[in-house]
Amino acid sequence: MNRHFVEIVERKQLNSDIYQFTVRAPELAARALPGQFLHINCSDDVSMLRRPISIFDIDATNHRLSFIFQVRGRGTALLAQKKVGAKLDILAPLGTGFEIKPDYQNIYVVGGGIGVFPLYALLKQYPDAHKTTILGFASVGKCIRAGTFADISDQFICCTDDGSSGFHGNTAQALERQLQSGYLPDIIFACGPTVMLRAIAKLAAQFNIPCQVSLEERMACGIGACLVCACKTRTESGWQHSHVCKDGPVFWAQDVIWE
Amino acid sequence: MNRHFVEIVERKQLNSDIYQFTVRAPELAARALPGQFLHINCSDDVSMLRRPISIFDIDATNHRLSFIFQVRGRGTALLAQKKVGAKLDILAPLGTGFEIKPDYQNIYVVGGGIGVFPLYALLKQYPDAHKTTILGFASVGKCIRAGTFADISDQFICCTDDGSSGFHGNTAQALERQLQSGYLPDIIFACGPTVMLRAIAKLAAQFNIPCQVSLEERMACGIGACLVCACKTRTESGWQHSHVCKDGPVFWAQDVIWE
Amino acid sequence: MDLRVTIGNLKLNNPVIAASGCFGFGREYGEYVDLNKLGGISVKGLTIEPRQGNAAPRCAETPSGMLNSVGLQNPGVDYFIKHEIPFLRQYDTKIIANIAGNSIDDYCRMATILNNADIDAIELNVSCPNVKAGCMAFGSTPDGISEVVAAVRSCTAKTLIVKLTPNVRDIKETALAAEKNGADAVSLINTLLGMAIDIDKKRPLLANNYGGLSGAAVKPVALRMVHEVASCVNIPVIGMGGISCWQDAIEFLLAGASAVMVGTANFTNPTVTAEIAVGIAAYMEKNDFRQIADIHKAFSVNN
Amino acid sequence: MDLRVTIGNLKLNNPVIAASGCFGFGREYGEYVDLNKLGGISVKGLTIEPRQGNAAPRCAETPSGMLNSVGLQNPGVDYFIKHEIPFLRQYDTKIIANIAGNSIDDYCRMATILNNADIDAIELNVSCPNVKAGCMAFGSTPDGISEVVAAVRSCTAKTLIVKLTPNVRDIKETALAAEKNGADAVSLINTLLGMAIDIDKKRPLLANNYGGLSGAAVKPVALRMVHEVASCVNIPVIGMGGISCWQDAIEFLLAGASAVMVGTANFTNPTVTAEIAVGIAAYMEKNDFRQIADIHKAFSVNN
Ligand SMILES: Cc1cc2nc3c(=O)[nH]c(=O)nc-3n(C[C@H](O)[C@H](O)[C@H](O)COP(=O)(O)OP(=O)(O)OC[C@H]3O[C@@H](n4cnc5c(N)ncnc54)[C@H](O)[C@@H]3O)c2cc1C
Ligand SMILES: Cc1cc2nc3c(=O)[nH]c(=O)nc-3n(C[C@H](O)[C@H](O)[C@H](O)COP(=O)(O)OP(=O)(O)OC[C@H]3O[C@@H](n4cnc5c(N)ncnc54)[C@H](O)[C@@H]3O)c2cc1C
Ligand SMILES: Cc1cc2nc3c(=O)[nH]c(=O)nc-3n(C[C@H](O)[C@H](O)[C@H](O)COP(=O)(O)O)c2cc1C
Ligand SMILES: Cc1cc2nc3c(=O)[nH]c(=O)nc-3n(C[C@H](O)[C@H](O)[C@H](O)COP(=O)(O)O)c2cc1C
Ligand code: FES
Ligand code: FES
Repeated sequence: MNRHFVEIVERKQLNSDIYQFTVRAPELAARALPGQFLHINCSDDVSMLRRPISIFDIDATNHRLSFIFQVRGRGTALLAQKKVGAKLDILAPLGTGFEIKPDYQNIYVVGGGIGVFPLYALLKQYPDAHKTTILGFASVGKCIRAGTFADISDQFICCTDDGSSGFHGNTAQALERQLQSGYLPDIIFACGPTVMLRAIAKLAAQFNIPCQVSLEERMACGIGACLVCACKTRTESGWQHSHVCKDGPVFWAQDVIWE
Repeated sequence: MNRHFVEIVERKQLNSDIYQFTVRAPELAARALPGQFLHINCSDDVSMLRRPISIFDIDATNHRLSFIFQVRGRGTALLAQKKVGAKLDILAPLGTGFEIKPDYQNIYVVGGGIGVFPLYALLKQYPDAHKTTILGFASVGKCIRAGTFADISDQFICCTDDGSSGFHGNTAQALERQLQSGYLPDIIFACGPTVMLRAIAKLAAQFNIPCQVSLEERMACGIGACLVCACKTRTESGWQHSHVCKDGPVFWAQDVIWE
Repeated sequence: MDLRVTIGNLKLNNPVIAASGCFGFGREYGEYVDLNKLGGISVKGLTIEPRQGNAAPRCAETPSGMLNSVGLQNPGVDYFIKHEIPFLRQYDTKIIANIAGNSIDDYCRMATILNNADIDAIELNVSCPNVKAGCMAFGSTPDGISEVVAAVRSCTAKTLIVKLTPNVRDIKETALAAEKNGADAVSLINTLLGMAIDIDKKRPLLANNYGGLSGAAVKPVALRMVHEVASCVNIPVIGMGGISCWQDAIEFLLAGASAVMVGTANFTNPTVTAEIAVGIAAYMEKNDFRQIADIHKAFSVNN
Repeated sequence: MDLRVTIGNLKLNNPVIAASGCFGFGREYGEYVDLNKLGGISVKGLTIEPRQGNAAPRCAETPSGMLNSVGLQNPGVDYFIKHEIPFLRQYDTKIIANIAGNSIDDYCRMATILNNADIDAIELNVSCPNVKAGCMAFGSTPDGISEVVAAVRSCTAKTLIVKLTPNVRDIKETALAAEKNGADAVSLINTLLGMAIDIDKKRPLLANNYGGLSGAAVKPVALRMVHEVASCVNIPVIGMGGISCWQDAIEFLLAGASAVMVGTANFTNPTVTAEIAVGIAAYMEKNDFRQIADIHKAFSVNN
């Protein structure tokens, strides 16, 4: 059963509009995988659709799971108002997360904006690998949880579009510079805006590095029933519409047809 | 200007589903009249209509105004969740309240269910008159603020449909018995369900006593613009649709055409 | 930046108009919002004789919307001319007389009377779903529209706006019929016919059984219809249906409306019309648009 | 108390059916709700060949509703028969095959194929607004309906349910056309054609520009149409459109529906179908109704 009524045990405001919630969910914490998401009912009103939010951290020992979200519209605004002790109605863990192969020794994770969050749980899966994290934000003020990522990474590059901190430029530029240095990773994991993902996928192809990307699409059911969350992917004979909520959100970059 | 953003300064739960809210509203408290109502925005969502709620008490000295409401549906449920300190967006004071003539010496007020609330502010207008209050509830458990009404009345009759307290029967029966005793009041003020009002109006006509009734109708604008809150009233030449929100909620009983 | 819009001979200071039936005769909202801030006011639907409308209940709340079955209660066109126009004329806003009838003759008589009255435009309501005879019956077919519009056109030189019903298969047809027969503009949408039932009483909630659905719930349908109509007629389109904030209004202006009307949203937010006008100006500023028409010019459909 | 309902040869354990396109092929919801608790499942709209549907975005949230423009993505009728029917047959619920086509021939070929398949009924989708050719074009006029229904009727002995579009002037006409040409039942409403615009991008939110509106927002329109149709046809009516709780379902049953379908509400509440069945039983208990049909018998309109 993937429907859970979980209690909010911690609520932190990280920024003017970004929140981290931690919920108690023993069964979920035991089996959720990095890259999967929660489909959250933000309102008492059944006419509001659920909102998909990635898993940020999985703490199986303490039966906890946390997620970080930005207030964008009505649903996330309602979510942000929830208090510790409140119960959240979620469907989880949903979707196909990152494919985690033990033989990756040198991994790169690249995240942009609110797309950085699912990458943390992923990094935790590789205690022994050499991990390079490249995160991109609009400006230093928008950097979220940079310290948390830096701590868990062997190499950490923070990019800002306006150069207010770290690398002045976007994550693709930073990644390109890294790759040009000659040391190529076994895998690139990326999550962020489509334009960024497309650029990362292109670099991965160019340098011949396997790459997984986590896509976003508007969702209704979240479980593969309504078919609204289509994305174009390659098949042997041509292309098909896969579904981000079920076949994804994580896809192999070479399978995605960017439009 | 009849739109106010007023602060909730007190919030009491009177019963499993009945709440009394007090708001700070100096200007309103100075000019609101008994029988007028507040049109309350219960939700952040503009697509929810306002809810009309009568004024229970007016405290001009302390700049306060209070109202009592029962949770029925979605709007009142949201209202009940508001906390002390929150701001309420209200249109008030709306409508035509009770016509208060100083020469009424012997007054009867008759209220049923949630219709009792507007009668309290009214009774306070008659410190010197002889006041008989007849309130009707389904059972003793539903009696709300009976003590408050008893204290301010010279004679207080509480009726319960099931006889669990006071007079066993409805307010019209209690009123009839009172009137039959021979001492007739100068005026009857009544508020409650339509069937009750109709019965009271009939008795008032029979005993030839002036009578004012406060009606309820579903509302949208609350200010006479949309014309949805129609009630049939007598005119010289026949009848017309008056509007509860503006011409009422209080009407002279003999003007109302009960259907 | 210029918020002005011209529709026929109707020159609006801004494209925000209060929708008929939702704003009384203006005076009811006068103490809540500065009427000078509105482009125009379409008054409550007028008939040749005073009407009492339908029995109560006339209103039911529905998810993000409401049903009404007022049924054109109004004091009649003569009363309007004598008692309401002088009040409205105190303000720097335009007066649109919304008229409804049971017969072509009714419409023509009113148009003739109003032709000499101090109003700025006539909005032909051939789309009220709440009256038994006439009205929506005319508006539901291109033939019905053609007949009534042609007849009214010959009775008045005032700017003639034809208000369309959404309860049709293809609203482009009725819009084109209005245009062809002399309408200066079309306004849309009127309400969608709907129903609500009281499951305890086991009867329809409205005394009239059916009523007209309005409010945010209908916005997607209204916007689609405005886009369809604006894409096929050459006269201005006034868009409405569920507009509750400036963002909603912008959607309609992008889709091709020259102006918007705001109805149901006034009930919850009595200053919504003025707020929308301010929001439109801010959006234009941000996007460097100089005219209202620039908004639609920046719009393109996906292919 | 008996919750069973018979529609043609379709015998439902209770009147709650999952609506087409909102419940996949049942298996997607199987872990959230006990499929044995559902009267039936109308599967995702099938076409003769597999289809990929429209480009994304295909979904936009609207006030109390949503727009979709999936455009009938499905694996084709053969795949359905081979891979989905066996799964569904494990459950004590009825299988309704929802079919859509570009041409009369498409519909007939599918009906012929399905006639020999292990399904309980065919739902003829002549009301999908999201495909360019066919489908809603057939369903929008009585003539179109007559032609396709008559043709399909001659290809299958299965219970034939015709799904009607609300995007018409008078849904009674299309319902009567379906009845006259051999439909065993009608189901309504499919989605209302709508639109949403991204005011930053200045383009329609859906890649397909228009989409179908569903969810609570449309309930008043759906209920009115179900009442109109139930009042004029003699075949069973399956009501849907915005049903989100048992109270909504009761409104449709009071208005004359013999069963209900539930679509969009599943997305937020995946157990809503089973909850509705329980709620209907409790309402019947409270009102001393013994059959589903008693609900409508207790209904009367205001006069
Ligand atoms: C698989 C997945 C994982 C995500 N993980 C995170 C995360 O960890 N943290 C985070 O802050 N955000 C995340 N998002 C984005 C998040 O879902 C949207 O920001 C959110 O749905 C917006 O809802 P709203 O109520 O704020 O906005 P509204 O504008 O009210 O939303 C309206 C509708 O559009 C949908 N929508 C709007 N923006 C997006 C978007 N970018 N992606 C998908 N649907 C959208 C909403 O779900 C809703 O149905 C994720 C999205 C997906 C698909
Ligand atoms: C002039 C006036 C004074 C009132 N004073 C009080 C009061 O002091 N205390 C109190 O508890 N109640 C009072 N009511 C009744 C109160 O307005 C309704 O109980 C309330 O609107 C129900 O809203 P809801 O969200 O709970 O119900 P919902 O069922 O969600 O309401 C749906 C719609 O129906 C309307 N509605 C439902 N019931 C009524 C009703 N009885 N009268 C008018 N509209 C209704 C709502 O306003 C809303 O538009 C008064 C009503 C009127 C007209
Ligand atoms: C209570 C009410 C009364 C209405 N009366 C009229 C009317 O008299 N004439 C008319 O053309 N439209 C009338 N309408 C329709 C509105 O003008 C408008 O077309 C419709 O409500 C959609 O816009 P909205 O969603 O902004 O309200 C009325 C609507 C409501 C809600
Ligand atoms: C995402 C989605 C896909 C749909 N696909 C189909 C379909 O394939 N065939 C069909 O007949 N109806 C389809 N519908 C329409 C629904 O079956 C139903 O008629 C409509 O959504 C109204 O009901 P609701 O408000 O309960 O969702 C679809 C609806 C949605 C929301
Ligand atoms: S959201 Fe329904 S299939 Fe993906
Ligand atoms: S509620 Fe609008 S006129 Fe009374």
